[in-house]
Amino acid sequence: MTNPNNATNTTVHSAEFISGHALSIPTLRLLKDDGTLYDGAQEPELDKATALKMYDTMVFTRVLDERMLAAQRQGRISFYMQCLGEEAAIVGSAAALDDKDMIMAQYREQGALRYRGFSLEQFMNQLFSNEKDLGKGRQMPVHYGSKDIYYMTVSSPLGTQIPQASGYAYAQRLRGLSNVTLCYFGEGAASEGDFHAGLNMAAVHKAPVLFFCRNNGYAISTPANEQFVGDGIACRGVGYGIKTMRVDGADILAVYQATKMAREQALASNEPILLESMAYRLGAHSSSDDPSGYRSKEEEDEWRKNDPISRFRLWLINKGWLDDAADTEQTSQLRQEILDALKVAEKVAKPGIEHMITDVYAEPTQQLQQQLNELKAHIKKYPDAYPVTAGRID
Amino acid sequence: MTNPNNATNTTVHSAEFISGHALSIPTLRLLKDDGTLYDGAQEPELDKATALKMYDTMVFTRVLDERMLAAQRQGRISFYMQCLGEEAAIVGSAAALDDKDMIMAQYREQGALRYRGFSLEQFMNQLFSNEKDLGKGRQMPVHYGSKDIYYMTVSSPLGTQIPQASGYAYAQRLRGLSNVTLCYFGEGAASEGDFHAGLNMAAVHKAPVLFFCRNNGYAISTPANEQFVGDGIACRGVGYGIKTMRVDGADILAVYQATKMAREQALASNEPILLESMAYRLGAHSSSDDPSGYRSKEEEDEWRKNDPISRFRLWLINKGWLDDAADTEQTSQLRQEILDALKVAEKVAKPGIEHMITDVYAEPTQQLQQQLNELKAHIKKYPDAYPVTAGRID
Amino acid sequence: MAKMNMLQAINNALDLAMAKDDSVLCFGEDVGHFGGVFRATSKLQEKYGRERCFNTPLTEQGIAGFANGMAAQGMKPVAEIQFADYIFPAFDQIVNETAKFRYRSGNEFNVGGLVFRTPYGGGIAGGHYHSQSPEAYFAHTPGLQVIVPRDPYQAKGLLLAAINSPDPVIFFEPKRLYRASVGEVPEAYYELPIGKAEVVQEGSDLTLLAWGAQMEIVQKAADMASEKDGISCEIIDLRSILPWDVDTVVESVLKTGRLVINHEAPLTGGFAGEIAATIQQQCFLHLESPIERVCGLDVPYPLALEKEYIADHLKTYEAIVRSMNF
Amino acid sequence: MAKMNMLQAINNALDLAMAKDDSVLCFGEDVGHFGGVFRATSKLQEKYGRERCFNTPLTEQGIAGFANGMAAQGMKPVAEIQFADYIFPAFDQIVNETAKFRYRSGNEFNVGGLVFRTPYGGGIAGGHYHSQSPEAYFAHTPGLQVIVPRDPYQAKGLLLAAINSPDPVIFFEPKRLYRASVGEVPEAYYELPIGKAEVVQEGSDLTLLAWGAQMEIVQKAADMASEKDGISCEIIDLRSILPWDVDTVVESVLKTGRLVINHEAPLTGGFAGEIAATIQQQCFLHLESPIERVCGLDVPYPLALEKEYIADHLKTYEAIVRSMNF
Ligand SMILES: Cc1ncc(C[n+]2csc(CCOP(=O)(O)OP(=O)(O)O)c2C)c(N)n1
Ligand SMILES: Cc1ncc(C[n+]2csc(CCOP(=O)(O)OP(=O)(O)O)c2C)c(N)n1
Ligand SMILES: [Mg+2]
Ligand SMILES: [Mg+2]
Repeated sequence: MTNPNNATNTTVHSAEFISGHALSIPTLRLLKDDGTLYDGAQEPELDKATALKMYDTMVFTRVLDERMLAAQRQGRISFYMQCLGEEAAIVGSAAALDDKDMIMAQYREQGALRYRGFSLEQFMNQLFSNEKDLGKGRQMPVHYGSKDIYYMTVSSPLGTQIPQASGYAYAQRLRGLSNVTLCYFGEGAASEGDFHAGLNMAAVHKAPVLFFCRNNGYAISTPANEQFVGDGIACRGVGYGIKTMRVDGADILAVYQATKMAREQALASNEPILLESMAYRLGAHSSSDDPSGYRSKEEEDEWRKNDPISRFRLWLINKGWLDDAADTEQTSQLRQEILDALKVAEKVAKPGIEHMITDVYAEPTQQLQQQLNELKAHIKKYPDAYPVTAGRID
Repeated sequence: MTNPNNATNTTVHSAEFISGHALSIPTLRLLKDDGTLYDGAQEPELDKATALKMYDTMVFTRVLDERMLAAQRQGRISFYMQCLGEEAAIVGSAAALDDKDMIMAQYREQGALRYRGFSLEQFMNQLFSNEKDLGKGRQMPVHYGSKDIYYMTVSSPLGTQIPQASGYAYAQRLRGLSNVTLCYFGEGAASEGDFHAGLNMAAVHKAPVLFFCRNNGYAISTPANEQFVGDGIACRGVGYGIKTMRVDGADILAVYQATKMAREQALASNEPILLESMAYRLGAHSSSDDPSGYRSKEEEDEWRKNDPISRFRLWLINKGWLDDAADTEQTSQLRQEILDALKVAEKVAKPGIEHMITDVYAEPTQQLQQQLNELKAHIKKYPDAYPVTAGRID
Repeated sequence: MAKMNMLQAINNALDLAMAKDDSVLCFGEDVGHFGGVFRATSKLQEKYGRERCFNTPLTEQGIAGFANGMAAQGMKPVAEIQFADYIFPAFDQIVNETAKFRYRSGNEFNVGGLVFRTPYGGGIAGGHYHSQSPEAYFAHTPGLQVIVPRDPYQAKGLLLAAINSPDPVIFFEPKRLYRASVGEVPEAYYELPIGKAEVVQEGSDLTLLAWGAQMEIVQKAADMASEKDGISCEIIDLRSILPWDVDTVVESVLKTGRLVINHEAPLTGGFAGEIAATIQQQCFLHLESPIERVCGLDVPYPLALEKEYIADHLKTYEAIVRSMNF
Repeated sequence: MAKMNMLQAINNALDLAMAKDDSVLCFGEDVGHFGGVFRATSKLQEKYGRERCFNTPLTEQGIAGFANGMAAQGMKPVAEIQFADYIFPAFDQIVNETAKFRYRSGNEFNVGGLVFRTPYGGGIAGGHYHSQSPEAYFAHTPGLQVIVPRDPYQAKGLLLAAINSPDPVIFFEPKRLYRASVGEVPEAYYELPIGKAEVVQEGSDLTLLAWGAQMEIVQKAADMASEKDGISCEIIDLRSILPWDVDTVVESVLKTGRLVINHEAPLTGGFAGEIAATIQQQCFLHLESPIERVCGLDVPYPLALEKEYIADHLKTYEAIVRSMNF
């Protein structure tokens, strides 16, 4: 008998459940806390320049996060989100890509932007929604994006980028490009229907997309054990027939290695891969959040020991690639650069009033043009009420 | 280190993918084609009366389907959907339930209605959308439902009943009822985001719901291998931490046994269970469909041999519980009854015009009342144009 | 009476409803222990247990589907959608399921008792994914009730009425007012009527209509028109968007002959269109000037230019004057 | 020229677009080998291969998300939603993503070239899940274009324009006319303008406005009014719901002084409200009678009482007479 149901065709004659935890997925870890490799672990191929770029990017992310969270506390920007604790997951995966692989992020992946060359000024312009922001000041802070560096503009609704990544990667394949799409999302976002749709469609239509789930233990206040019952997110791979790997998200070598392998596999056989990074969201969810209401300081402290940066730093020092003092000096210099850039960006004007209506359509419709004209006339009549734009209307 | 990621906490030091087919799920089958049991198979506890009721229900479904498809061809009803090939899956599962377990169906599960006591007249009234239809003639044929027999009214949008079943079952548990909810859906509907949401929520919130997937090989014209890549639908259970069983959907004893076990387990430990029935949609998708455009007669013929009714029939005859001649006589009598009922129902009047606006809200709003009044006045003015209602307006 | 802000009034309403009726449940993303990102469900889990007040996985379609099923069983689920901007994944469950549950079954089943609470609206530097006012999407959907309260007193009374309603309700909460709006609220249980608008200020020259957070704004515009031009505005809070109270608006416009409608959502396809269409029809011979709509521009809600975007009191004042001088 | 029904015209448009441009793809449920449940994509897989014309898994939100991603890469996906009633699971992807893609990124990315085709409307004994006309839900969403053709010629020209548009389009196809509407259609490539209404019959007494399958119905009503009462109707096909052609409607109403709007969707919150609100404002002093709306009742689309529900030619005729006799 043929089997049109598209499933295993073996028969048993006594009734037994398959356990909901029939599949147990281990976590790849290469680096020990002390920066040496585990026995039997193989170091990924990584030249010094790349390794240092990865390290610098992690540090950049860490320092930027510190600085901008402080800026938010001072009321200079309205909102911020840190990557704290997950820097290795982001930078390690981004570093394993080709520059023209598309990245579709959730919001906590500033390391990937930086690795691709997003400049300090570009970060600042977005954070201050000024007229130099590539996004024209239309979205909240941390919603970065840049066509030039193949980084899709971040969108707040969770999970929506997942089926989009499948479609994007399908298009890459049809165009004959040797590129994949990397799609980041949280373990919380993985509960959305779009996750299911995106993974299944990628599997069925052979889209070379790397689904990179950042399982960091929390979705705002909701702990992972109120988010799902299965074995993390990785165990869902088998539900879609997708090759899967789980990786220690605080171990940048492991993340790099897993992502490299995933990329090669995805391109070699035109198929999606699911990666799950296990790390911990060490900071608050966002500048609007205070985790003390839903988790203990002890838990946080425990995880603070698991710092992805110091682990990699030790490895670099062991290798003789990093000089402790020079590094410390460089970091304090970076702090100053960030502060300087911040001071510049916050003084840049906001986008002009015409950008109220541009980009809704490729060309503003007649109705929009008319709404803008009326708005301009109104602002001219009440300039004091609209200080941001009033002085700049022709 | 604690593990807030809610997942396996074992480590490996060399990178390897978990295969997308790491889990292979066998199919439970008890009855051979000749109506005898496989070696080692255990017969479920089933008394004669229940067994015969199951058989009668399957036959009823089969004969009703034949007759009503013909009625559709004659233009007497507008639409119809058969259960052909899946009768055992439906009746076997429905028979394993308590009368007060809620059933939430997709649309192809008339056997479950019948098993619960939905009368021939009730079927007919719905199919003819007449004024005796419990649904007041508002939905297309086969969208049955009845509060009295705990059968949720069918709704066309696919998959929507899945998270609803989780919510319903959660409420059953909170009320302290010893009842489960059985939720039927197709392998096509399992691609909807609502599937993902429904299974995950049931697992997290410990809702005693039996998810019963009818994997019948097709979603209209789309074969299962263009619907998913994984091992059927059952392999998704592990993604949600849900106990799972796959069963031959043409083997009513296996289905009965699996569903009974699932029900017990769900109630014992307040958890959802996933069941996957492997059978074949032998008929067209619906009366609007012609499968010859997308599958071969050979494939159909092959599967026609796998008839669920004849397999069970042989078992009953082997047991001495069924008399061949009496059964044949009974079936032809049933045919006549159906025809008679059909002739009655098609002459029953359509619902009155007031049912245009009832049940939109518990009480019609003032606006609706006014819309109805205007409509009545209009119909009175043009009675010939609205023959169904014109004669009956006060 | 107690002084409460809007969040406290909502929390108090939920608390009373849960105390009064075991079948009332609250859930949604971060709704449990944490009490919701705005703290509207604060302490409810502590008081009523994890089974009646809980976190859900992050899936709005799941929340809505779960709520539908629960309500069909006879429970009264009060489901929170964290931001109204994130209600769209639940759109099918709400528009095709919630709204049609009773009708399609011929009243065999219904989801009365179901309430979706969700914070909506702008003015909080939220950009287009934390500022939307999607009431018009739902107002085109027979079977739903759609409510927007303007202050703590209204919020409590309307929410209690919503939970007690035999029909499903979408309850939009003006998040800009969550803490900003403070007022006297009776501590006991009370309901305010669904489907009834309220004349909050009588006037003779012009009818000014709005709902939710815009009520403050139109009041300011009316005050300005009164002070600067001696114009007497009658101000109406629509409160229920669906079903809406045509009679109260008609009565007012028959008296004033002029109507200005204000809402936050974009102009095109917004609910002001429905109101204007109905009123021009019912008050045709009494209208002394065209009905004016003061709304958001037809663009996604912006961030840096939020102030310019908003249907503020100055734009409303201008419309009042325009209407008077027509 | 060739005689085609609407399905053939649509199929022909897709065929031409795929032949002309490699980046055009067609997909959706049953769209591949089978050619779609209505056969609109018939033979396209055979001609252009399984990678450019294919079945998708059964997930509208997935289809829309996939299409968004594909279009962001520069492809021109023409995604079919099997029935407009099933577009709601994709609502978030369309309203929050498709519509805002260009704006939110400051034009770094866009999904121009993306078209959602979907059969809409009643009159086919489909009940409330195979009959809906959801255009108003989308018309409240800046960033989308919404189009409804009335016949094969229009369908082909507008669909080709949609695929070639730099902005995403929702293309609603009146399924009742798929086979019923037959007409002469040029075989070559041509486009019809998006955002432009068409005066399909000039007249002097009253403007009659509709779109899609209702065009037939209003024509019948106009003929009846002409024959029975000598009323001269100017008939306009709106064609684009978003952006809509205010000027053409205003110009007509300035001439006739009267407007009757007809649509299939329920009255409340339907797009006729937007049109009436705009026109009463722009033509206030020229209106000789209230703008009339002839629409579906505010109930889910029924089955047995479909004939009574529909905004048919008799109801339209009555509105015309009412408007004339006001
Ligand atoms: C559709 C949708 N629902 C809700 C939200 C509100 N929200 C923003 S972030 C967040 C939690 C996300 O958690 P997770 O996916 O685990 O990512 P993490 O923040 O841990 O990186 C929520 C609920 C949203 N942005 N979109
Ligand atoms: C949301 C939604 N999308 C599309 C459809 C149209 N449709 C009706 S049945 C069907 C196929 C369902 O296949 P499956 O779930 O496998 O069930 P089967 O018909 O095989 O029993 C489709 C696509 C629908 N009813 N609802
Ligand atoms: Mg997380
Ligand atoms: Mg199927």
